[in-house]
Amino acid sequence: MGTVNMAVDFGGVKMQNPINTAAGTFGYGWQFQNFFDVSQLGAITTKGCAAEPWPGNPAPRMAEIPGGMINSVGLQNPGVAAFARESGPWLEQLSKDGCQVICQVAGHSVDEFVRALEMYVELCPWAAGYEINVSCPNIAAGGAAMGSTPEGASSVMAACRKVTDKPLFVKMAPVNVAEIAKALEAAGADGLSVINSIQGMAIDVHTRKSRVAKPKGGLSGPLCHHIAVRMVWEVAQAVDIPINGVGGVMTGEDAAEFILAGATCVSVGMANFVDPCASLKIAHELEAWAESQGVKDINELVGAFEC
Amino acid sequence: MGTVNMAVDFGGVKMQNPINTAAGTFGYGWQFQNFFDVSQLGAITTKGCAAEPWPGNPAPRMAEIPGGMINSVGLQNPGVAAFARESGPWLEQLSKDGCQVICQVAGHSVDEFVRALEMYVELCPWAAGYEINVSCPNIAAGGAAMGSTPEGASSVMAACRKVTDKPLFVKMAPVNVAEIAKALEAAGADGLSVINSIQGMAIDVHTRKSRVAKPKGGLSGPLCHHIAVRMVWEVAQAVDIPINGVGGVMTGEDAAEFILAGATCVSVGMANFVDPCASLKIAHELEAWAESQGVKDINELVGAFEC
Amino acid sequence: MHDFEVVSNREIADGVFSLVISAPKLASALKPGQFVNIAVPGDASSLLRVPLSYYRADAEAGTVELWYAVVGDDTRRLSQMGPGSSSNLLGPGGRGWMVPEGTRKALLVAGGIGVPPVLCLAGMLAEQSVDVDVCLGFGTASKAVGIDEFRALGATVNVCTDDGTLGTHGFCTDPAAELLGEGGYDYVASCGPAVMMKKVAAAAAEAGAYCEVSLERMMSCGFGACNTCNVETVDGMKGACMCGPVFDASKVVVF
Amino acid sequence: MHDFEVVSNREIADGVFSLVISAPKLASALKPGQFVNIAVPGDASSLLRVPLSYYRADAEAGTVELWYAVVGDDTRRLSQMGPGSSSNLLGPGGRGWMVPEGTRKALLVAGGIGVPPVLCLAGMLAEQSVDVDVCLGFGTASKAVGIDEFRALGATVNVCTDDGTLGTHGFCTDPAAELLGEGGYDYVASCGPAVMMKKVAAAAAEAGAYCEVSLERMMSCGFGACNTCNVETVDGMKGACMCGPVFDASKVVVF
Ligand SMILES: Cc1cc2nc3c(=O)[nH]c(=O)nc-3n(C[C@H](O)[C@H](O)[C@H](O)COP(=O)(O)OP(=O)(O)OC[C@H]3O[C@@H](n4cnc5c(N)ncnc54)[C@H](O)[C@@H]3O)c2cc1C
Ligand SMILES: Cc1cc2nc3c(=O)[nH]c(=O)nc-3n(C[C@H](O)[C@H](O)[C@H](O)COP(=O)(O)OP(=O)(O)OC[C@H]3O[C@@H](n4cnc5c(N)ncnc54)[C@H](O)[C@@H]3O)c2cc1C
Ligand SMILES: Cc1cc2nc3c(=O)[nH]c(=O)nc-3n(C[C@H](O)[C@H](O)[C@H](O)COP(=O)(O)O)c2cc1C
Ligand SMILES: Cc1cc2nc3c(=O)[nH]c(=O)nc-3n(C[C@H](O)[C@H](O)[C@H](O)COP(=O)(O)O)c2cc1C
Ligand code: FES
Ligand code: FES
Repeated sequence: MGTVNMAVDFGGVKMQNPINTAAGTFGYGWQFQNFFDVSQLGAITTKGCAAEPWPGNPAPRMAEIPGGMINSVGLQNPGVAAFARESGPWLEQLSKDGCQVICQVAGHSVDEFVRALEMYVELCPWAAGYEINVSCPNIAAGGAAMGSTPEGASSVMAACRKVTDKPLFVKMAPVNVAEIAKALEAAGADGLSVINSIQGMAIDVHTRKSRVAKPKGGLSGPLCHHIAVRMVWEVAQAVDIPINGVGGVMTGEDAAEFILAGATCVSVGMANFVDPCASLKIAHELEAWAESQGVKDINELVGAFEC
Repeated sequence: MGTVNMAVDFGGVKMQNPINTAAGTFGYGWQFQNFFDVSQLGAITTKGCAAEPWPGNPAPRMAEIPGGMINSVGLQNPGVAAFARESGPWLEQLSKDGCQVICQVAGHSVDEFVRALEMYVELCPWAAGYEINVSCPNIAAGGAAMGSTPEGASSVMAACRKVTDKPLFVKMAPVNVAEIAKALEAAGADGLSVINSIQGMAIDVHTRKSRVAKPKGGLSGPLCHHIAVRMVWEVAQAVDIPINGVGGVMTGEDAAEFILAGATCVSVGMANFVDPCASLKIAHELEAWAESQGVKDINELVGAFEC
Repeated sequence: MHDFEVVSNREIADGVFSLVISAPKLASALKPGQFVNIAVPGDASSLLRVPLSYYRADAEAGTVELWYAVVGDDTRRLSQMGPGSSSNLLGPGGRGWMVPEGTRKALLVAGGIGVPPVLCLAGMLAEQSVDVDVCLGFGTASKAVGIDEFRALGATVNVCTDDGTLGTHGFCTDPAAELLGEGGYDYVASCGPAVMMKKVAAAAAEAGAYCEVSLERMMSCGFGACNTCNVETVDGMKGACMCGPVFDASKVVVF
Repeated sequence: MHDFEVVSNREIADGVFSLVISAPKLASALKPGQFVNIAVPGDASSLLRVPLSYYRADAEAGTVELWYAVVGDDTRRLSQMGPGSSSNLLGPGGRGWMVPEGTRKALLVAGGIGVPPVLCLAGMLAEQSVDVDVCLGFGTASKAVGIDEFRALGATVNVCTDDGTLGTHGFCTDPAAELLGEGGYDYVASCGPAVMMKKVAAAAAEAGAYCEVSLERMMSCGFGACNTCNVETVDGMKGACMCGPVFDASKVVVF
């Protein structure tokens, strides 16, 4: 262990290694404490919270599909205040133990995003940064629709930028990423998470109904991976701010693909459900890969894809 | 057999059943003649041909990935003239035997599309219709870039409309489909094929190079399916012309999902490689499903998704 | 997370298997009504675990017995795991049955593959000398499981089948409602199809008996991290994997 | 399409397996240098077939023997198919070796898992009483296959390993070039890594000997429908699955 420097700087968030977790797939972190020592991860991103609690969508919220899953959670969350109260102490300790905590911000409108971020800044000062989720496929307003245009996405980013100087990231919808990334960079984003789940539909052909609560849901898992790698590469060509690669990371090699395509850090999502220890395992596999590449520093491999 | 009417009218192409094949995955049809009686399919769509022969991309052109494949064929084709000469007689007989033949048109510019279509109209009068491919992810000009905006896609469609009154379809790129579909309908398309392969990237993390000839390639297979179903549904909400559902159809139930989402016919792609008899098998499975739904006519199930 | 080895895996009714696994720590930790979340290896296109209630655990032998129906890909692959093959599981998951202290007479209503957690509960109630009446419903005779096991515990068992091939022709919610109408039950528990549990809950409420139901939800994680297993209750959305799968039926809005 | 049943499947060198299948019609149809395209069931995330050359076919017994290296998921799953298990394959695929009439002396050069189609060819040449010299290259001794089989056919065999653990330390293209320099060969055939075949082709061209190579390409279909198996030749792009896998080396631009 330890011949390669694995520490990376993700837009001001100093991570001891490039492994992060994808919002909504890692709860508030403590759900994993009985499985492994979470403080060994580079960062975790907590499930998006809004200024007020959201009930989310009715059941069924999930269906398994080949190579992944479709979800329709609809950003159920207890609101920032309850989150800070219930999960804050554990997360604050986690960040002291070396794992950075990025808190995700949810909202239905620019104002709601700003309100939620203000509450985070006040109630969760231990957070290393905040990720603005303008790309949830499962909410009517403030989700993917808002994040799918340069104007919509950057209006949220610009308003949030006024709230804090702390690192601010945007979770991007998987559409038109290069152009939207440029707008987000211009609006002051410190980094970009690429990509959120892809809108999909799964129909039960016997009942003729959606297999989840709404017609559309968000697709996660390996099926997203090679789409996400392409989008990370497109964003890396378009902007200078760092990228968090998200989508279908199951192994260290999947993470390595993101790094080569230009990601500074990588988030593990659905894999956390398959194996609760996946993120740590992937961190180790990524380090082994970096060693096999004969580098001294993982940063040498960021964007090292040859074409 | 035969309690449900399976015949459909895809924009003027009268198909004996809704099963079609996806361009580029079924050669020119005769490659399958030793495996099964191709004339039992509703239609086949032949590999895209341009006015002049194209050499396509260098090797490697394909890599297998979980749940699918990535290809970088780059529309290698012998040109319409050689196609008509070499495959025409077999295809003409096929259409006499009851399976409609849709010929795909390739080009790098509006002019090239028009030239190729003119040649088809002259040399392949037996074709039931033509599919304009404005969405190949693997060519520099005239591919996905052109098909990814309403203006680009509809400019090709409008120019081709002037060439012939025969059924003209457009193979759509998997981006912004509702808006582009409306533009294509306005430009005179008789139907839409939704979707072409999704742009993706697969990196060999040991060599740091793309696993196919170019950085990006086109993703096919089950991994596309639930994205494609969603896009078919979006297009069905947006336009009145019929839809050909394409993407990850491996079973009759996958085809049924497209039908419920609003597709009039369904194309089998990568499945043809896995099992050369897949398309016929899927046609039978689709019929069995239609029977299980207690309808007299498969057309009752088109768009019968309940939400 | 527990590694386990398959001790036996055999079909006990049409499409229903009994799986006995060796997992010593788990065997002594499980409580009736809890579940495990099993990784079924072999197909990288089907990744999520399979949540299964357990029927009985033998702390001394270090074994756990589960009954499952083959309904899809994962359970089909599970049914192919022979003795000696191994995998891992997460558990114990969730909260089990919370039988009120002082319970004297219980009515248990189970349908189909809802039997195992209810049979497990019956075992516990028998140890506590609670009087147990049972109503069981199955689609058809060939799919019936657990009848002998309930009887062996001393329970009075009413069997119904949808097609009349075994016991009474009809739904088991009818005899259950009748029994509840007769009164005397201080505890009712049910697991089976949603519509069945809803009817049982209504009948229990009418009879004034405390009723618990074990709800099924699509679970992505099984340990509180994903919010996909939501149950709408009068107290808001609750996760079935942590706050359930057993719920106080009177609090459940959507079964 | 042929259904087949596994007769045996055993490791004959480190990571290299010999698979014998029963497929009577196929066994009498195959010609040296052709291939089959095998469906390896079990994992719905890995769908495409595995193209494999064959080593020998026994028309009477109705069996075909293939040698394959375990390099990834599909070949790993293939190695787990025990006797009696079954699947299907497409074949015979492609065009085999086209040994010119009147060939008297041949040089065969094979590297690693390129051995089977070359060994198959050697068998045919032996029947035709062609003099055969063979140069074989392997990464290391534990991965060597076919040496005894070539010798049993009466061939003179030169073995090289990259690490010197068997035969000459170095690449087998060196003795091959030497032999070609000595002259007398009217036919050269090669299968192995691209760089090896390229060198052999160059040496053969210099010596004025007709040379064929069996090229490997990623194949999606194996029967001419997909255009993914392209080989750049002086006559344009050719599909390896129909116009190959064996090509006249002098026409190949990219090996
Ligand atoms: C807490 C809990 C305990 C359970 N206990 C048992 C048990 O003891 N024995 C048993 O046989 N089954 C039990 N189940 C159900 C079991 O988990 C599913 O049958 C199994 O996951 C199906 O997997 P599959 O891949 O074979 O089927 P799939 O192909 O995934 O599904 C087949 C059908 O079952 C439905 N389904 C699948 N999983 C679930 C689920 N979790 N909830 C509701 N519907 C589902 C699907 O929608 C589909 O209609 C339990 C489920 C939960 C949540
Ligand atoms: C005509 C032909 C004949 C062949 N004959 C034999 C044979 O007799 N014995 C044998 O062991 N192998 C043979 N091969 C190669 C064999 O098909 C591959 O090793 C196998 O498909 C790998 O499958 P996998 O899923 O295990 O590996 P994957 O995980 O798919 O791949 C592992 C590695 O092998 C590479 N690879 C996989 N398939 C191919 C291919 N078709 N061409 C080039 N590289 C590939 C991948 O890029 C990767 O680097 C032949 C290939 C062809 C085209
Ligand atoms: C159950 C579930 C809940 C999710 N919730 C959120 C969320 O709250 N915010 C968000 O930005 N993304 C959310 N996502 C998307 C993931 O963060 C991630 O972008 C996506 O799943 C792709 O990564 P994966 O393939 O590794 O899972 C959720 C995904 C799942 C499966
Ligand atoms: C090898 C290969 C070649 C293809 N060539 C074409 C083509 O020439 N024209 C086209 O419109 N689509 C082409 N496609 C895309 C398919 O027609 C289809 O849209 C896509 O593969 C999704 O369907 P599937 O998942 O069923 O394969 C090609 C796909 C593959 C795999
Ligand atoms: S299954 Fe994930 S929270 Fe309950
Ligand atoms: S492998 Fe499909 S054309 Fe050769």
